[in-house]
Amino acid sequence: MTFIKPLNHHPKLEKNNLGLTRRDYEGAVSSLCAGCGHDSISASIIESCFNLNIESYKVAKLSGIGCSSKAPAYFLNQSHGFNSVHGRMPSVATGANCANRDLLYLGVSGDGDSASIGIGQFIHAIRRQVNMVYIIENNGTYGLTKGQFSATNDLDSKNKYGDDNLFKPIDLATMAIQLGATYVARSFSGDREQLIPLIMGAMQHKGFALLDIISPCVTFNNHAASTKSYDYIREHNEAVGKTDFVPLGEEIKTSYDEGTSVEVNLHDGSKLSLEKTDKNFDPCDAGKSLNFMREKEKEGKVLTGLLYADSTAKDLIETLNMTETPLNQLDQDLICPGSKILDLINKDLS
Amino acid sequence: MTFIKPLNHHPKLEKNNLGLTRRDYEGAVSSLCAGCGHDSISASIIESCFNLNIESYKVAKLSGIGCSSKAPAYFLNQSHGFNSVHGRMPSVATGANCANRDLLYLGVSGDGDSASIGIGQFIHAIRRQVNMVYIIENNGTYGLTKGQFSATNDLDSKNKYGDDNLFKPIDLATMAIQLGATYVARSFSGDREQLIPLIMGAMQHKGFALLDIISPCVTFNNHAASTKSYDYIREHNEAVGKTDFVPLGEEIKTSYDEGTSVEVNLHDGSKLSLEKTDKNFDPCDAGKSLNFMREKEKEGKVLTGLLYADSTAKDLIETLNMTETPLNQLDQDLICPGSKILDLINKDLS
Amino acid sequence: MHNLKKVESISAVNNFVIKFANVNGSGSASANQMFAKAMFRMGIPVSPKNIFPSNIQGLPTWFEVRVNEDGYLGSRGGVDIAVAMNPQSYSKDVEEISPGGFLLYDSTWKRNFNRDDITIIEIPFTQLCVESFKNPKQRALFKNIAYVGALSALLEIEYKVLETLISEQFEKKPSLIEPNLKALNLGRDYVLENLSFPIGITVSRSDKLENKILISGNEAAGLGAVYGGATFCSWYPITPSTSLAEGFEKYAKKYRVEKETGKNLFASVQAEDELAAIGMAIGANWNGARAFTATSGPGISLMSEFLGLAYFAEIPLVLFNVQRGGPSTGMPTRTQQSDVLACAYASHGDTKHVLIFPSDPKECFDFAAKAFDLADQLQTPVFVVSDLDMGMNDWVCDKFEWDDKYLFNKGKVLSKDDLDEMENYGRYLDVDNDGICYRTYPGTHPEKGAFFTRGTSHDEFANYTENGDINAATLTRLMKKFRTASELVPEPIIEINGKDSCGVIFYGSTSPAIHEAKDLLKEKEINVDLMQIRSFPFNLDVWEFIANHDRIYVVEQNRDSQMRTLIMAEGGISPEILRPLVHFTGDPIQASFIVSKISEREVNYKSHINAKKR
Amino acid sequence: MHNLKKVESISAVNNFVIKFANVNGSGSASANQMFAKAMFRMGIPVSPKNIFPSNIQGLPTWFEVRVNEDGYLGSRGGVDIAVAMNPQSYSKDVEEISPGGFLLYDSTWKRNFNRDDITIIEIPFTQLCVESFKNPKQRALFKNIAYVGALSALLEIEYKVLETLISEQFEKKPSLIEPNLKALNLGRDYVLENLSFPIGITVSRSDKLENKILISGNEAAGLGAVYGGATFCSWYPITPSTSLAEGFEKYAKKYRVEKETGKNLFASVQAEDELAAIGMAIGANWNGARAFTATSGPGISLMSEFLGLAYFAEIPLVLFNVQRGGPSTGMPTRTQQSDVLACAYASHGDTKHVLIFPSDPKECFDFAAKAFDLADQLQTPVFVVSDLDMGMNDWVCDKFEWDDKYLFNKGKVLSKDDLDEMENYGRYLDVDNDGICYRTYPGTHPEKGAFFTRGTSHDEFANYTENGDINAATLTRLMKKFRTASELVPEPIIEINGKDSCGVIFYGSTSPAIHEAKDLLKEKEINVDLMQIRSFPFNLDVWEFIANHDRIYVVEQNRDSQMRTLIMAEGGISPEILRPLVHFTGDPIQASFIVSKISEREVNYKSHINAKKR
Ligand SMILES: Cc1ncc(C[n+]2csc(CCOP(=O)(O)OP(=O)(O)O)c2C)c(N)n1
Ligand SMILES: Cc1ncc(C[n+]2csc(CCOP(=O)(O)OP(=O)(O)O)c2C)c(N)n1
Ligand code: SF4
Ligand code: SF4
Ligand SMILES: [Mg+2]
Ligand SMILES: [Mg+2]
Repeated sequence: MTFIKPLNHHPKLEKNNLGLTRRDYEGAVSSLCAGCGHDSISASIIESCFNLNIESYKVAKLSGIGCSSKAPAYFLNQSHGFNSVHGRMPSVATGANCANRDLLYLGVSGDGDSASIGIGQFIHAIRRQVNMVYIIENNGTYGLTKGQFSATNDLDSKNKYGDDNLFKPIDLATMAIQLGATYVARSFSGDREQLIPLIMGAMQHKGFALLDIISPCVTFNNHAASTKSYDYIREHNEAVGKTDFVPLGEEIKTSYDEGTSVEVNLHDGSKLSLEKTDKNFDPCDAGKSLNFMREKEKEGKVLTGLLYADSTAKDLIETLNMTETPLNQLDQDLICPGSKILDLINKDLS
Repeated sequence: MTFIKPLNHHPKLEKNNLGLTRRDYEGAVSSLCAGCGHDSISASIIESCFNLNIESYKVAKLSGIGCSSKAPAYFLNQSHGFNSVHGRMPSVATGANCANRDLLYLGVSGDGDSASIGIGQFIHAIRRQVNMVYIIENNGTYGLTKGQFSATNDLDSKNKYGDDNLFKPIDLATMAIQLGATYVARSFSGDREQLIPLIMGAMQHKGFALLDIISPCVTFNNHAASTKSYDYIREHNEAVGKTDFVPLGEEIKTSYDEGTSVEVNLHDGSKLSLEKTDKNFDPCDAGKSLNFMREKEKEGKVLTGLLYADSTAKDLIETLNMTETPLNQLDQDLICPGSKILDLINKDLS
Repeated sequence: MHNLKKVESISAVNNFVIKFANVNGSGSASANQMFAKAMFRMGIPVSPKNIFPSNIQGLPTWFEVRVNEDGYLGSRGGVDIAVAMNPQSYSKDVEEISPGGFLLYDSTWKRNFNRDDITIIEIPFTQLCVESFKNPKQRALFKNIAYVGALSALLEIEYKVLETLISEQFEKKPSLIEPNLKALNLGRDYVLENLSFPIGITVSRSDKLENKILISGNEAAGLGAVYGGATFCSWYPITPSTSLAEGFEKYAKKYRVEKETGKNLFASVQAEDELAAIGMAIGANWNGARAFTATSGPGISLMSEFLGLAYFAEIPLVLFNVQRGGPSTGMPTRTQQSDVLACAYASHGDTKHVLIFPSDPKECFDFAAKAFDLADQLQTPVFVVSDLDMGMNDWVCDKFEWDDKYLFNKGKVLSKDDLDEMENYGRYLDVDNDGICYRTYPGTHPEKGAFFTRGTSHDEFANYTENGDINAATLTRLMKKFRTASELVPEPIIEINGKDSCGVIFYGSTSPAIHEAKDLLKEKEINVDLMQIRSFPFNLDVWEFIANHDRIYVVEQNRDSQMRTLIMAEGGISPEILRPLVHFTGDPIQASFIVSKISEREVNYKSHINAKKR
Repeated sequence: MHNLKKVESISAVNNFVIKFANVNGSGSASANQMFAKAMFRMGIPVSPKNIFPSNIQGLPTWFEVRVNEDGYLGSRGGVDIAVAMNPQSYSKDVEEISPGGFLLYDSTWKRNFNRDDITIIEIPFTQLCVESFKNPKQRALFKNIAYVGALSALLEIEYKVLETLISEQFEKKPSLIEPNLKALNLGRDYVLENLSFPIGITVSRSDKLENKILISGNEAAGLGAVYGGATFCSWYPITPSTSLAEGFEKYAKKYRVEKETGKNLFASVQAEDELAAIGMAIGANWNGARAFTATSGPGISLMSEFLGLAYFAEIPLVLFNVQRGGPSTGMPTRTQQSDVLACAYASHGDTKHVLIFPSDPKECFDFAAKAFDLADQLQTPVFVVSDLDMGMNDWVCDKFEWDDKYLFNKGKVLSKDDLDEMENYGRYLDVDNDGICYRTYPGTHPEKGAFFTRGTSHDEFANYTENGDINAATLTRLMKKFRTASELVPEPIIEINGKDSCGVIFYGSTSPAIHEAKDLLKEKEINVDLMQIRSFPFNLDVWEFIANHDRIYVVEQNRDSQMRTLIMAEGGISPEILRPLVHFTGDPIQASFIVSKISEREVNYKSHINAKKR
């Protein structure tokens, strides 16, 4: 049973601009359950990095604790990884980001990791506009501890053992928009065509980019009464439209009907082009976007796609007015004021 | 310098239905700075309890750490109080609430306490719909640690020393509505006429009631470049309307123009009646309310008053299907299954 | 059974180790458990241990069962029979088998294992199941029952016992009984028809388990909490403590629901994290309910701040720490006793906490119930410290007992009437001179007894104070309370086995290995006196035992000899007397390890003494 | 000066304690500081201590200044001169004055103090200020400067010195110089015109402070972090550590901004809590920047989980713990040394951390800088453990020094070239057999050197493992690293003062009291040998000192003798040798306390020995 769609006929050993094949972006063999949504997301991350000609060693992979948080071991072998403690990846990512502004920070977390123990750090990483891609592999359950409800699980949805979930879900994408995240998308691990451009867009975005990806847990939350099962999502998924990633320099090929198409500029000059399915939706207007999400939620739909983007915001590094050189590369003579100045300070203190 | 408005000519020793005077609801002498907004809020709490004929000993006062969290010592001397640890009042209140469903739980917190270290607990207390009044004495600063910015401080507002705040604020009222809090109001410590009915309404509400009360810190955040100063709030305050608390049995006296008036039913049969200033606003529709708040925020206004209410929701006690008797009063023979059952269990295990 | 053997096959009755090697998530657990339970039902002491990865599906996982007529139930080491169902781990599994041992594997895919010193038993389980079952899920699942069937023939397990177990297990889904029996017979019949049986290792009905039960420590502790009157549980999932909270919920749902209304006489809340879990438990205890939380290592760290609050504000609290391999996330599915110091001194500032150490599920049950009394009596956090080995594995232990005349001791709590009679109530007045003061619950009295609980320094009336002398007096009283605690906590179990014996101190799940080691050492003419520590603070018996020995091995499953540190720090005991004997791989400690360490050192000691004498 | 005195007035030059009693938030701080600084400028050793409430405005607050020509600068006890400006605390303030002492108060409202054994000096400060200033704020504020002016006449403080201090203070707001001088003269002239002066206590220029500075430990540590190359600070406000992070920021803003661009060569982030603060610092260190966090007691508890991660994953980290009164929220504005155990063993599982203990602001500066080298060399958290007394009060100490030839030691970090030359890189390979392995920073090499950092058990190549032996080997290597650490950390400072002397072990801010006590004991013919412990793990010198003494007093400012526990646990030291001498009121320990405790016990000891001899 596999949910990974075959990639659009790419021959396995195709090379990208760096001369690398997809294999070069792989990681260790996954120890997740066969069919776990998280593995599909890993595959999409690999594909995105391949497409974007990313140098793995300039990526830092960070995570908390959980099945989802194990995932970074299963892609980008040449990247440093940091599997930190439960729910605290955002702070580690923030510090790492400040220490070296030149890497691409890829955070991977679970719904337990981010919506419960880690929600404070999640919120404050957004508030600070840490320049990172933050992926939530959202399965509505605590996979690694065997199937307890997570805080993103829907009210009255049931667990594997038939118990009702008694509490309303926290919608992390809504929360992120509300808090000023500058790139927010929701997607589904099983829909790689939608997911890959969204990941690519997030990687090229400057600032905090959230991807809330429904990622079914085949072992604990894929039954009939679950609202995070493959079947449920396939049925209730409603995309805001079709998203394409348009690399720097390339032109948008398809011309959409007037009013239905939006372009989102990304930091490096590349673009996301979105063919909207609904005129009322506008991913550049947070208020409208939130309303649209609320509406769709009422209709019982899971709205996916690029929900909000703002490519003009400052990231933390800018806000803190940091030097261009990564802090971890500053020479001693730049950062140690030396004895002469110490003499002056001594004088002031006497 | 005092910011406490004189109460509407109540003679000091007036008695309520319990035969108690306002003095009976007082606490220790405040050690907060003269003019601190928190003291005004304490006074409004006293007034509300007096008005509602509350028996102090059936109230539990809970708080975290901060100037605001000290406040519970300064009202309701006959109530048990619990000054817990920084940011963790919500969990203590949740446990206390489960142990004895019969008390009124009054949580008092600061913006540092709730929006930073405590935001996770804040969110999850809302999600669980803990039956409590949660007051945030919001001054945009860390009073007790001497004036650092808090996470509710507005972008580009300045601290006492002239430094810019670099980050966007977290709006706890918006967040609470988003998360499903069933009673959400914003008010201003200096506006007791608005504040008292809102507190009374919160006390009669069943479920999680949030009061986000702007409460200026005269010592560290009351300067010209602050957006949480008395002057700023007085200028930018825009009320959603006039709120009256209508006790059980009494009729609403004023008849408002059609479309401008809303009634909110409270758990015990009392009501809040709201004369709205704007027809577009509806405190019973979360979506509309959020939009209205967003709009006013854009206009640079601080929207105050009852922002959202839903008196139909289940609270945690109901959700957990708990017995009517407070758990702390259950007799041993009800909770200890005894030796006969243990024999059966032993049999099952052998 | 068609190999030529160079080594003689092991031959034993009711005394062997069998290890099942499976794939995680493949449904082997219930078959394996059935095997263990069958031993139990035949009256033979048995100790099954799950050796599982921190993973959900697809990785190797093992189930090791020691069967021992003499009742030695600690981990033994060595494998006499391997049931190898996972090609991923074949090489390791086969290597582990003792010379003369047996290998049973799924010969649907034949293999050559390069071991001519063991007996290889080939049964094509997959093939048999494919032939007998249509549903692919069942085909996979029933392989497991089939090997139990095969073993029943090979080892002479009473068929009736297995049959009963199956019908009990599927009491509520009777349609499953028949296919399970079919699978059982599939394996059994294959042996009966194709192989020579029994093998040299067999089982035979015994009578060693009268008044015994088979249960995990976590389930026992969860049940103990129900009996101890806990009405509120707040917890956050973490291996290996999750099943404790779940155990509480399971029994509470069964025995704690109001019949008339269907309403719960308890509440259990899955918190958003450990800080909230302990905060809720503190709030509930403050409010007079018996409340607890359960966690493991990382949770203890996260709960440190709140623990200091409960200590200093004197709020009862019961905390179960089911220890796992540390430090950090460490080895979540392995066992250790490495949180002793973290618990004893949890939180900044001068703090000391009461710990109790159960050593088997019976004590998990007893101590769980007792912990609530202790916490209420002492108005302080009480940690019940167990570990993964005892918490998650089924252990044979004595039946649970309950005295219906026993009344909960809720400690010093004033009622409305008490307050009415009092002149001058002070929350922190040491009226009885035992360091323990009188509480009131919120809502007790309209005018009297209210106070303000706080983690800041306070005087005897719970008022905030910055007076250093008053605060020092509070801290000193807390030390007095800790001395009072030493008289209330469970005393050690001491066993004196001769004159001039060396002492052995141990605690918790080390118990079975120690008792076996003691007998083995005796065979080597080394007598050891045992002291099983069951609590901190230590009571007088502990100091007396120590004073009566000139050398004591402190056996622990951690690197840093943490209990030894506690003993030295608290008792002013000379370090030369207390000799660390530590094991910290994360696997349960074995008697043989203890024997080798002690005998080596005792031999040295004796030759040293003799040299002196000469 | 119009009282009849029964007791003779105290008469002293450069040797007294003066205590200013003020109202919190009334602007007295800068006047009080000016007084202290004036002493310093006159070359007289001085130690000001702020005794403040955990409150912002309106409560009593005190500023106690000891002036001591001999350089004894620990808290002394007793008050020779009280400047009582707060009627709220009059009774306490007046009571404290030693017989023969002086009381200066604001006689705008006259009082009768019922003490005829002290000299009462009445100056109507409020009235004077009301008459001289129009602005109500200034009227209130300038009372403070006025009493400094009065003191300048009463004690003969050099006027010029005060004048200079004022003009320096308002260098950037010169318009304020004149009114301040006016206020100064208001008090001064009142004395000169109306009272007899000087009083019996006076000051006189001295030369004891050559090469000395006056600074708080927190500011010194913040500056030390700048010099040590810290580029990232993440912190959460908490008394008394806040001013350390602020100190770092202040100096970084001054000396760490790129001239050409105005951009910062550092970053400082106020985190949302302590868990985030340490997480950020760990993330930055992992990524190769020198990063730290600063906190106090409750923060240590909250950081426990992350500390275990940094220990086990071997990530450098510098953590400043400025200790305050515990447990729990405790006494946030009082001093203690009660987090020693919480730091040393922070986190669950087997963990041990490196601690260094500065004893004055000079060491705060030095150790702050050194901590970054140590953390990088050892790849582990390094705690700089100070306290409120030394952290928030200005102390006289040696001038700071910096050797421009000194190069940061970044420890074992592989460059791209290093990696190119390597065959087989393993993050946790103990290549040098010192327990310390080689790191790589992310982004170093396109193909080599990447690894996966984790808090779960791992092998030498940073791969996840559940193999118990491998994990035990890692834990054992970490012990080896800890031994290596003992060779790198600051050694103790030992002072031997005679044969057969008893030993005294102390650390941190206890230093001034100890040195005074030593001299006082000598006067009583009790010789003590001193050892100032400056680090954990302990190095050989520590053990040698202990071995050379048969009785050692371990002087600590906590209840539980925490350092003594550490010494016993780590060194296997006999407890009878180590005698606890503790003080834990939250006020700084005093020489007189130490003297009385030691002399009492030494007298007992000697009579005991003599009895034996006889
Ligand atoms: C402090 C702490 N508490 C609890 C745990 C146990 N734990 C491990 S993973 C996990 C939940 C993971 O859920 P989620 O983040 O949704 O990841 P998933 O496994 O579902 O992908 C928990 C509670 C832990 N490792 N650390
Ligand atoms: C764990 C912990 N961290 C830090 C502190 C220090 N602290 C005390 S009060 C406070 C902030 C209070 O701010 P806020 O909640 O806004 O209250 P306010 O004083 O402004 O009313 C902080 C950080 C603490 N007591 N505990
Ligand atoms: S348990 Fe669920 S989340 Fe974890 S690996 Fe398996 S399918 Fe994925
Ligand atoms: S510091 Fe600010 S918040 Fe605190 S008491 Fe004073 S005015 Fe109020
Ligand atoms: Mg999940
Ligand atoms: Mg505040």
